[in-house]
Amino acid sequence: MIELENVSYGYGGGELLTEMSLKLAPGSFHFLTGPSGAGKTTFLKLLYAELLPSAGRVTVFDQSVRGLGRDEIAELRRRIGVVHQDCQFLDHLSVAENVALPLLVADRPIDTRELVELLGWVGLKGQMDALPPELSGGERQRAALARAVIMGPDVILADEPTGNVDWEMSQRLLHLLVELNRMGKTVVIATHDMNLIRSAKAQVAARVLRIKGRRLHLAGADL
Amino acid sequence: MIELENVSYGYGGGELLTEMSLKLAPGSFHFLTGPSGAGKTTFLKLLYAELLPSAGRVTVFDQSVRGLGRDEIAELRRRIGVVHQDCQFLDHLSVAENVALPLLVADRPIDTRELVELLGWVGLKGQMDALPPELSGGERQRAALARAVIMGPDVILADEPTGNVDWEMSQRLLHLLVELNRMGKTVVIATHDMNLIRSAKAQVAARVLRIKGRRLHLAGADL
Amino acid sequence: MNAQLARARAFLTSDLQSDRVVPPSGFTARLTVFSAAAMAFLAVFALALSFAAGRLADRWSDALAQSATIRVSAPEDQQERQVQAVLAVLETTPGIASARELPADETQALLAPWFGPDLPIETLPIPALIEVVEEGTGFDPEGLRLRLQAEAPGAVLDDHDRWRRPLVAAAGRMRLVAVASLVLIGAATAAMITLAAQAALAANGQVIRVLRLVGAHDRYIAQAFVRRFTLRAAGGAAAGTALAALMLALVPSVETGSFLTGLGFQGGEWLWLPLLPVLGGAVALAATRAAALRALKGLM
Amino acid sequence: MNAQLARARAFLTSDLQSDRVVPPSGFTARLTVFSAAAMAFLAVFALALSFAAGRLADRWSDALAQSATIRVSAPEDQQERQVQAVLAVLETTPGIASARELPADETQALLAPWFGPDLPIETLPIPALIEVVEEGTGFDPEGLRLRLQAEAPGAVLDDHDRWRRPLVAAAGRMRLVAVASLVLIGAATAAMITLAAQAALAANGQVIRVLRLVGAHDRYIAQAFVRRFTLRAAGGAAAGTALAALMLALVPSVETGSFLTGLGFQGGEWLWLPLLPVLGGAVALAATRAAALRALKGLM
Ligand SMILES: Nc1ncnc2c1ncn2[C@@H]1O[C@H](COP(=O)(O)OP(=O)(O)OP(=O)(O)O)[C@@H](O)[C@H]1O
Ligand SMILES: Nc1ncnc2c1ncn2[C@@H]1O[C@H](COP(=O)(O)OP(=O)(O)OP(=O)(O)O)[C@@H](O)[C@H]1O
Ligand SMILES: [Mg+2]
Ligand SMILES: [Mg+2]
Repeated sequence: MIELENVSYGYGGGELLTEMSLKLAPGSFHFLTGPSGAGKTTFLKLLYAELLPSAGRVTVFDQSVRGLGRDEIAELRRRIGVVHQDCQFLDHLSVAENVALPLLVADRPIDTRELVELLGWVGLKGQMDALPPELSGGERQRAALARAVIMGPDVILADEPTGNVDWEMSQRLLHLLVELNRMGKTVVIATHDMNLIRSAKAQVAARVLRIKGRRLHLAGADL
Repeated sequence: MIELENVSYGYGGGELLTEMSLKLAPGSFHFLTGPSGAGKTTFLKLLYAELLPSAGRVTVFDQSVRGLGRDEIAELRRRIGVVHQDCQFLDHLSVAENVALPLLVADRPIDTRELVELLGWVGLKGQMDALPPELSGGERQRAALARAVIMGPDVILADEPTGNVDWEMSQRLLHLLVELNRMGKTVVIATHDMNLIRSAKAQVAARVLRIKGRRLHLAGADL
Repeated sequence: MNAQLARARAFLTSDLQSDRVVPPSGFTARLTVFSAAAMAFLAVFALALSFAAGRLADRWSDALAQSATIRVSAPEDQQERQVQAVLAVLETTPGIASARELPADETQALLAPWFGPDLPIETLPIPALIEVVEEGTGFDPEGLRLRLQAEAPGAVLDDHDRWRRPLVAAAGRMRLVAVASLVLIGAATAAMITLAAQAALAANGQVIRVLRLVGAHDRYIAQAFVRRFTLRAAGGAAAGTALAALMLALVPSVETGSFLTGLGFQGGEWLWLPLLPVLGGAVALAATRAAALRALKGLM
Repeated sequence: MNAQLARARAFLTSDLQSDRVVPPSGFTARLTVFSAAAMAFLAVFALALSFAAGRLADRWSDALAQSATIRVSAPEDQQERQVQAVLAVLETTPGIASARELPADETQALLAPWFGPDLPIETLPIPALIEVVEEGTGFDPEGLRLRLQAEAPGAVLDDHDRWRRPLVAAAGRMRLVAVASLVLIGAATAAMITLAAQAALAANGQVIRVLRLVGAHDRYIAQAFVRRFTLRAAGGAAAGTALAALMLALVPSVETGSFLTGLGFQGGEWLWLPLLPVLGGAVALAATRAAALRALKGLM
């Protein structure tokens, strides 16, 4: 699905990520942890080609991202659902429209019933017609997650999707992601929340990646 | 310090918070919890007068906020340090300048040594000259916390200040807040992180407030 | 051709869906519309001024140029012969439509301002006056003078050049000023629309980022902005043009006789007006497209 | 007085610290500067045109109005008496600077275009011509005509009104157009600066919010924006004005004789120019202040 070979990246002042190699198999479930500022968000950005590696090779759906044109990258993003850490929306459109935005820009039909069901899953049925600036922090994260999965993407990358929601809601969101994973989607979640990782491990064969000292490690069974 | 008497608030579509009464004594330490969307952020906004109650009375530093002029509200905010959930900065100024911003607008001298020490405490010494958009999610939260405490405020209100940082860092930030509390500052932290609350209770006489069903409850010793 | 037409129609009507992704309004939008309108308004007046100046220059040179006078004063016995000689010369001079000797009563009328109406013209040794009507192209006064000197030494040509030259120069300068301000207004408008488009795109950085991240093609994003801005600029310019045209059409044109001309458009000149919104829209299209693509290039 | 001066100085130099809280640049900034410059540039030309038109109107009416002619044609024995009567009347007519009977040679020069230089003027029964020089205020031609009729029935006043009127009207209209475009340009500039200020403030919503939340006074926030924008608008207008003035000063003014006038400023007219940046700055100050306070009112 997604493959990294000796990938390095730096924003300019020295390398941040060094010689990372990884193969995300279809249907796998990964967590990504590491201290704040370690490069988790940066790592995810490499996976959906918002950043290009300074060295090494990132292959997504069997294509090297370096060789892709801008339109091909856009197409690629329709197959990867991303929950960004700073959930940004179009502030002039309603929550429902924002969640349906990937369908709109891809010119696909919007199934209203499905949209409402999804909004119900993330607990935003009541906020459907609200504007994004009227949402609470956790509601924004949930809307972002809904937007990430509405296209039925092959890969879901979620950056700290439960940082602002309570425990019950985070379990609910995790359950949604686990369900999608069971349907064959590849899932990567960057998080600090060890409890979330533990409770996921009870439901699915999740592996934990850790960024430490600029390198990617596979965390042991101690988690 | 801050007192609420029968305070209610609603954004328009019905009441969100109903008849809340509370007295925050000087030097007290409170946590505020509740499900996502319960109104924690709204509650904090009432405390620093970003919102005025639809009913009831909020008294800050012995003054009813309803009677305050705009300049008096500005003065009041210099005595209350706030970490907003959506940490916003002036994107064209460096992190150090952003952290020192409250001093700048209050026309107070900036003690560079102290500023650097504070940035060291929140682990941002290396990012001093970076611009806010170059920070990671957790780094933003830490910068926001540093900005909230630089004026030496009497009250510190922190909205989910550790949602994006790892466990070690959250302990470090908690320690900073506990230290300030020991110096006599009043602290209120809105958070979902039960572990954080537990570890705080080991260090300080913290009380836990919970918003549930539009009302404010004092959580028992079960936490 | 058909494909182009279809594209143009899609551009205008389009899936209004895709337009919604751009925030509907805001101050930069109003700024664009207003700038386009105000500048179109000014441009209409500059255009009118330049047309009027052109007409004025034509009239002034016409009114004065097309009549020259030749005065023949010779000893009485040679007078008639010299008049005939002059008329003969004039007949073979290119650029002269007709020439005739003024009869006594017309000479009298001409002289009335100086001598009063009762001048006994027959008894005076006054010269004969020959009125020359030029063709549109005019004639060569120096050449004519030389020929007259040879054929009729008593003949003096007065082509009113003295009067004509400064007036024509004045009208020409007025027209120059009008055209220069037209160019200035055009350049300023183009720059303003460009800057307004860039300002709007800069203000909509988040919109562009979000759209790009959810998988929108560059084309789709640029198009949404381009359509908005083109329609705004063209609409604003159309409104400004219409308002100015209305004002010009309604303001009662002071009746000016043949010597002056009204400020306004005549006949085919009106056809220039629809050009203004088209130009405004074209500038907006190019500027927004460039700005959008530049903004997108910064994002992967 | 002293306090105001101190405030003004603080406004200009100020703690540059506080200015830094507003983002330094961006497209709306450039837009403001450019609009101010372009509109000032246009305004300078409109101003120049209006002054030139004014001068033209003055000259044309001067050139023709300040000399009127009175023709006295009476039976030979009464001629001299009537001339004296006319001169006497003129002496007591308000608005007339001087009057004199033209001597024979001057009359001859006047008539030369019609009769050639050899006219034996003494032998002709031509009328006496009296040249009248008006004072600046002019005289009342109808009143004079009536008085002349009574005192010297052979006297006819020709005040060249026929020639003067359309030319003066033309110059007047030109001036009207210039003044109207000046007003239009001023209004458009004010609206553009206002919209640009509002656009910039809308784009800086986050800056205002952050400043307000860290305890900045409204005054402090508004001031930072106001100073920025005022200096930008004034600076832009100054640049545009300077450029236009330079162009007007450098473009070689075609020598035009007494009948026409160059496009440009003369003497005290230059003093109008510094007004443009001041006005631009003032508009920006008022607009930014209003927009900033409005934006702040939405925030607690
Ligand atoms: N655009 C940028 N320019 C320069 N440096 C950047 C930029 N974005 C991130 N960084 C730096 O790179 C480092 C890693 O950032 P990243 O966002 O990947 O961290 P993270 O692991 O996601 O942290 P967090 O858990 O706090 O979100 C940080 O130190 C950050 O300051
Ligand atoms: N400006 C607003 N206009 C309308 N509704 C709003 C506005 N701000 C918040 N709300 C609504 O009020 C409710 C409470 O919001 P608030 O931000 O206080 O929740 P919260 O407890 O902080 O949640 P979270 O833990 O997710 O941050 C939410 O349902 C939200 O949608
Ligand atoms: Mg991150
Ligand atoms: Mg909240």
